[in-house]
Amino acid sequence: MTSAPPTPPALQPLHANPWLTRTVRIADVIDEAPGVATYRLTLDGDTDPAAYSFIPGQFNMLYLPGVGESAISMSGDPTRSDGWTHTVRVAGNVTKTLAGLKRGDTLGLRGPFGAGWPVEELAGVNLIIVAGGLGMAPIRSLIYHVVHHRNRYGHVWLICGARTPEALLYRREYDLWRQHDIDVHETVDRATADWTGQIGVVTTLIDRLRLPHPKQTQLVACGPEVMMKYAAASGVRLGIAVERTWLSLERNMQCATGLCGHCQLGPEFICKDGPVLRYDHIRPYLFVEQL
Amino acid sequence: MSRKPRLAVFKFASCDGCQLSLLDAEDELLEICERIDIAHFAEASSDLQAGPYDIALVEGSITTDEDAARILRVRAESRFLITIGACATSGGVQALRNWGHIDEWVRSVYPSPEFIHTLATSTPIAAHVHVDFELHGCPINHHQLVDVLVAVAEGRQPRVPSHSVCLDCKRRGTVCHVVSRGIPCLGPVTQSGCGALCPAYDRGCYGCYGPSHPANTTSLLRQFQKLGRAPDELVPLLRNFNATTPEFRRASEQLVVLQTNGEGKSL
Amino acid sequence: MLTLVPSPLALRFGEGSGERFYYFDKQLHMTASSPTLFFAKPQLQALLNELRGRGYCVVGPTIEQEAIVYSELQSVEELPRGWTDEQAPGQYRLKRRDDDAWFGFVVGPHSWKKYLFPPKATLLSAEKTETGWAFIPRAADSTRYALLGVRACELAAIRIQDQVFLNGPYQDPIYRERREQLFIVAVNCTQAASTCFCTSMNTGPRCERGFDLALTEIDEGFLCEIGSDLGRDVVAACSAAPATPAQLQAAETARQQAVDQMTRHMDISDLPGLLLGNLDHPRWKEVGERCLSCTNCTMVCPTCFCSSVTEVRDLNMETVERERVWDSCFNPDFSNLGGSPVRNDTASRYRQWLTHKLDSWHDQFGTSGCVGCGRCITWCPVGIDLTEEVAAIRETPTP
Amino acid sequence: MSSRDIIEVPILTRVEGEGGVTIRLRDGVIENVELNIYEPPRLFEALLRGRPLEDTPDITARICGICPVAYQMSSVHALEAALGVQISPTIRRLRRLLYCGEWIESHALHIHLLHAPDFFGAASGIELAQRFPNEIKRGLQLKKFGNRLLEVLGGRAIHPISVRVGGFHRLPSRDEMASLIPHFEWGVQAAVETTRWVAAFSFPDFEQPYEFVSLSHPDEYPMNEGDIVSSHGLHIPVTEYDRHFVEEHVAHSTALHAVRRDQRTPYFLGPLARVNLNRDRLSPTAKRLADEVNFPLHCRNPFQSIIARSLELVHAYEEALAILRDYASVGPLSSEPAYMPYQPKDGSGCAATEAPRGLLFHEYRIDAAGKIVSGRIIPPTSQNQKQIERDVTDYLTGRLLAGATRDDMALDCERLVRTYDPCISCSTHFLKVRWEEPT
Repeated sequence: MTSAPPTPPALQPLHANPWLTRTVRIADVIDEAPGVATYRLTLDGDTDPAAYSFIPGQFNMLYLPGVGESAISMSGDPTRSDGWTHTVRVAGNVTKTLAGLKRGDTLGLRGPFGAGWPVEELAGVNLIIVAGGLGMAPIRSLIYHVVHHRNRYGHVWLICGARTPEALLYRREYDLWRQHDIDVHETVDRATADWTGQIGVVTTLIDRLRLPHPKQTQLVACGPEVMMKYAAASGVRLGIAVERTWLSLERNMQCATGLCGHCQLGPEFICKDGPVLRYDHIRPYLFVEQL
Repeated sequence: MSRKPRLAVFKFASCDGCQLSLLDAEDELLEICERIDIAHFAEASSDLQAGPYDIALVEGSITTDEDAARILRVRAESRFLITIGACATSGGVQALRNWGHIDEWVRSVYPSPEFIHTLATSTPIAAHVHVDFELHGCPINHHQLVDVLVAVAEGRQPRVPSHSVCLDCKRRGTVCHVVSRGIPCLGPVTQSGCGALCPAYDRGCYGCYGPSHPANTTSLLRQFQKLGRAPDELVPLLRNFNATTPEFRRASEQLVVLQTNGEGKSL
Repeated sequence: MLTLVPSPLALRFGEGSGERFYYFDKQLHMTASSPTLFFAKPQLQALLNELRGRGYCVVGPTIEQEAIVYSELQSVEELPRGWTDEQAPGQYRLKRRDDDAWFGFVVGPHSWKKYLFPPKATLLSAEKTETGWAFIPRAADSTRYALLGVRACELAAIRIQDQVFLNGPYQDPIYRERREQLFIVAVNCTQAASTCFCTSMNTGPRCERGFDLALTEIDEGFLCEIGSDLGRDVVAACSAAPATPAQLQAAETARQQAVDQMTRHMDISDLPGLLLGNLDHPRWKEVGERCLSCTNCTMVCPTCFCSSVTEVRDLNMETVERERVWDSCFNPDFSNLGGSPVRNDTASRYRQWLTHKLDSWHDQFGTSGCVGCGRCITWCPVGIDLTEEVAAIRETPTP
Repeated sequence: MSSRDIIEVPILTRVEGEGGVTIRLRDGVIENVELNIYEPPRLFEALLRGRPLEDTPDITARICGICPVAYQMSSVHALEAALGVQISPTIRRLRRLLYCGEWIESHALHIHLLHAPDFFGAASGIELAQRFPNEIKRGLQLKKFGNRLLEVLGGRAIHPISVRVGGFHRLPSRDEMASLIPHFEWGVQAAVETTRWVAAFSFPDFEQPYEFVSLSHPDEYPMNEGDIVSSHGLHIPVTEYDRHFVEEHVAHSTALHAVRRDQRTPYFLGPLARVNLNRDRLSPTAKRLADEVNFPLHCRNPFQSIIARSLELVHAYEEALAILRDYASVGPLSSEPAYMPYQPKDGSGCAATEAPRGLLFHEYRIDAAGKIVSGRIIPPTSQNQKQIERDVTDYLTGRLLAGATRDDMALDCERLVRTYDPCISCSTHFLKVRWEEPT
C-alpha cells in the first residue's frame, strides 16, 4: 500500500512552450465546504498514467477561456493516475466560473509548475504541518506523500485551523490519517454548538507542542500569509531552525514560469522559485510592507 | 440565469454619446440582443417595458430636482446599476457650473431665466445612489461597454484596466509629448480606456477618461510649470469633462490659489 | 548563422554554483578572425539591400514624431542623417548637427525589445468544439529581423533579455523564435548624452560582442568589425576593404569621444545588496511623492520584461485568444492579489522597480538589469533620475 | 362649457435626447401642440466663457454625441472667421471628408434603426431585423464604415480628437486613407440599395408648403461653406443670419423657437431641405438615383425625408470615396502643415455648417488673449421645432377628421416628429416645459 512510486517533475514538455495548454475534463466534483469544491480533472484519450504526476505543493494553471487563468495547487494523491485533483474556493472570476461548470465540462490546464514541498529534505525528522483554511489543499497532497512513505518520517503533527468547523477541509479523512500515526489537531476561530475541539488561532496549538527534539524537527505551513508568519515565529520559539521552516506563498501569477514578473517577493519568483520557499530565504522580505 | 437579463438605458444630463456607443457596437449589436433583453432603451426602441431590470446603464449627471428624484426610482428598480461616461461618473462638462454662479450663467444663455429650473451643481450618479460599476470616458469605449455587459450577463464582476494612458502610448509606440515637445499632456495621470488616442494624433491627453489611480497631479503640474506653463493655461486643462473628480478638482483649485497669489510660484 | 546551444535545464537556476552563462554568448559562430574592414557611406545601402534580399526585415533608426525611433527601413535615406538628440532628465529634443553624420545621436524612446518581446502577442487560442474546448498553439512568426544601429548598451540589454527569456528553466517561445533568426548590425557610439552612464554599468560604449557586424562611423565612411561568419558573408556586398591604420585611428578617436563625453555616473560597488538592505529607507517615500506611477520608465527600459495576459474573445465565445501585453510594476493592478494590490502606493512600486532592476536581478539572472542607457531618466515625464536615487540611498543608509 | 382633453406622447422614442409631445384638444379640434423637452440645460455658452478658444471644438462636440463633428465644424469655422484664418485646400478637403463620415454614421443610424421601423409597425431596428435581416445588417455595416472613417480621421467616432482651430492636429497618412477605399466602394453600392429599399416604402399622404432652408454652394453639395438659401427665394451670406432669422419666445410655450424674422414663420432644415435646394449638386450616383426612384423635384412630404437622407448617404459615400482615392494617390506634401498658424486677436466671427439634421449656426467673440468672451449656438433641431409643432397640428387635424383613434394619433404624432431626426440633446436652447392640467 505504501509502495513508493517515482514522482518525477513534469516540466519537460512545457519547456519549449510554457503556454501550451491542454484540455482537461471535469471527471467529478465533490463539495467540500460552502464555496469550496474539489475537482478531478482528466485528459481526454489514452493517457500515460504518469501524465498526472507532480510533487506535492506544486500547482497547475487552470484556464477558463474568456475569463482567465488561475494558479491552483494540487490537493490530491501524487501517486494517483486518474487525473489531477484541485480544491478550489470561489474567490475571483475564474474560480466563480469554474464553480458554474459541471461534470463533463472542459477547461484548459498548464502544469505542473513550481517548487513543491521539499519531500526529501523533510524526511528523517519530525514534522509539524500547519494548515490554515484553504491552505489545507496543498498540505493534503503532502500528507498523502507522508502516508505513502510513513516510515521515512518521524513524529508528524498536523495542525489545521479554519474560521468555522464547516470550513475545515477533508475532515472525513482525519481518522484515516490518524491511523497512519499522524497527530491531527484542529482549531477554529468561531465554534458552532456541536464543536468540542479547540478554539483559537493555530499558533496557540503550535506553542503548546512539546517537541522532543526541536533541532530534529521541520515545520511546513500553508495558509493566509499572516498565519504563516506567526506559525513560523512560533516554530522558531520552539527551537525549529529557520532553515527547516517552509512556507507556501501566494502572489499574482500569470505565466507561472518566472517570465512575466508579477509574483516577485524580493529576489524570489513565487511561481518558479516557490510557491514553497525556505523561511530563511524570504524572512527579510516577508515582513516588509507592500514589497 | 435561464432567462435573458433585462437591460434598461436611462439618460440624465448628457450628450447621448455614451448610449450611442451601444448602437456603435455594429458588429455585436444583434448578437447582444440575442443574449440580453433590451427592455427599456428610448433612443433605440419604442417598446418601453416597465422594471424591474437586471442591468441599468445610466448616462448623464444630475442637474435638476426631478432628475435627483428619478435616479432614486431607477436605482430602486435596477439590480446592477452601471454608470456610463464622464457625466454620470463625474458630473461631466456641465459640472463646470459648480465653480460659477448659476443664476448669472442661466441669464447669460436664456432670455427668460425665470423659466429655467436647474440646480447650481451637476453631480455624478454616485453622489445620489449606490452605483455597482462605473465605466469612465467621454465618451466611453464601446468595446469596454460590451465587455462589461457580457461580464454582468455571465455573472462575473466586470473589470477594466485602471492604469495610466502612458502604458497604452508605449504599447503603441507613441513618443511622449511631455518629454519630446514639452507640451502639457494629462496622460500620466489619466486612466486608460481610450487607447491613448490624443498623443497618437499629435496632441496632449486632455483627460477624458478621468484620473488614474494614483493620479499624482502635484508632481506632474510642477513639471508643466517648470516647462513654462502658467496656471491659467493649466486650469482649463484640468477643468473639462472630469473637472469635479477629487483628483482633478484638487489640482485645479491648487493652481487657482497660485494664480491668485501671484505668478511664478510653483506647486 | 546562429546555432543553438541547448539551454541548461535546472529547476532552481544555478543555485550555489555561481555558474551563469549566456544563451547566445557563443552563438555568433566564427570560423576565422577577420580584419576590420572599411567601406564608404553609400555602401550601407548595399548592406541594407543584401539583408533585404536575404529575407530580413531591416529595422533601424528614423525620425518620426519628433524623435529618433526604430522602424522598418527601405533605404538609408530614412536614417536621421545630420540629426542629433539632446537629452536631459525628462527632456529630449532633436537638433540639427553641424555635420552630416549618419549615426550622430544616441538612443531614443524605442528600444529593440519591441521586436524580440513585442508589446502585444498572441500566445494561443481556444476554440469551442463539440467535445469541449480545444487549445491551439500560436502560429510561428516567420519574420526575420535585422537590427541596424544597435548600440553597446543595447547589445547588453539583448544579452540580459536572452538571460531572462531563454536561460532559465523555461523559455519564452516568441522571444526565442525571433532571437534565433536575428541579425545584428551594431554601431559604436561616438558621442554620449547627458543621461548616458554605460561606462558605470560596464556595458559600453564599445560594442565588444554579440553582433554580426559592428560599425564605427568616421567622416569618410564606416569601419566594420565582423562578429560572425554570416556577418562576413553579408558584408561582402559592401565592396569593403581592410581598414588603413589612419582609419583605425580615426575610429578609435571617434569612439573615445563618447567615453569622454560621459558625465553621468552610478557607483555600483555595493550593488547588489545596497537596495535590498535599505527597504525601509525614507527616500522611497520621498521619490514616491515625485513619481507618477505612469510606467514610462519600465516601458522604455530595454530590459524590463513584465507582461500580463488578457483574454480577447468574441461575444459568443466561439473563439478566444490569449494575448500577452507589456505591463509594468508601476501599474497598481500588476500586483493584485484577491482584488487589491500588494504594492498599493507609488513608493512601494518605485522600490520594487529599482530593487529589482539593480539588486534582485543579480540573484535572479546573474547580472544587473540596468545597462546605463539612460532612457528611464530622459523619458520620465518628471525627470526622476535613478542614479540620483541610488546615490541618495547610499548617502544615508537606514541604520 | 367646452370640453378639453390631452393626448400625450410622454417619451419620444428613437430620437436623440429626451422629449415628449402634448396635444391639446378643445371641442374635438386641436388647439395646440407642444414639443416638450426634458433635456436639462447644460449651459454650454456660459461654460465656454473665459476659456482658451482652442478648447471650443472639444467642448462644443459634447453638446451632441450623435453629431459632434457638426459642432466642431461650425465652431472652428466661426473662430477662424474671427481670427482671419484661411485654411489650406487639403484641410478643406479633409473637413468635408470628416463631415461625410458623420453624415454616414448619423444617416445610416436614423434610416435603419430609428426611422424605418415606423413603416412596418416595428418598435425598433432590432425588431425590424427579424423581418429584414439583410437590410438592417447592411445598414449597420454602412454605419460602421462611417464610424471607421471618423476613427481614422478623427481618432474616434464620438467626440473626435483631431479637429482644431486652423485645421487638424495631425494629417492622416496615405496608407490609412487607402485602407478605407474598398469599404467605401462597397458603401456606395450598399447605400444605393438602401435608397431603393426605402423609396419603395408606402408614405402617408401629407404635404405642406414649407420654406426649406439650407446652405448652398455653387460648386458642391453644401457642408462647411456656402450662402444660406431658401425655397422662398432667400439668398444671404451666413453673416446676415441674424437679419433674417430670430429665436423668439412665444406665448404658449417657454421653448425658444427660431423663425423667419420678417413673417415670424417657421422653416424647415435637414436632408429634405438640402436635397430640394441642391439636387443638381448631388454626387453623380445620388443624382441619377434620385431620378430613378422618382424622387419629386420639390418634395413636400416630410415622411419622405428618409429618401432624401438615403440619397445623402449615397452622396456622402461617393464624395468620401473620391476624396479618399485622391488623397491616397496624391496625398499632402510631407511638409504640408496639419493646421494654419494664427495669432489671437480681438474679434468676432460666425459660421454655419450643415449638420446631419440641418443648418447649425455658431457665433463667437474672442479677446486679444485668445479667450472666449461669448458664444452663441443655434442647433438645427431648435430651428425645426416650430415647424414640427405646426406639422403635428396640421397632420393630426387631418387624422382626426379621418376618425383616427387617440392611440393611433399618438403613434402618428411620434412618427411625424421622427421624420425630422430631432436631436434633443443639442439642447442648449430648449427649456423645460411645465404642464398644467386643464381644469
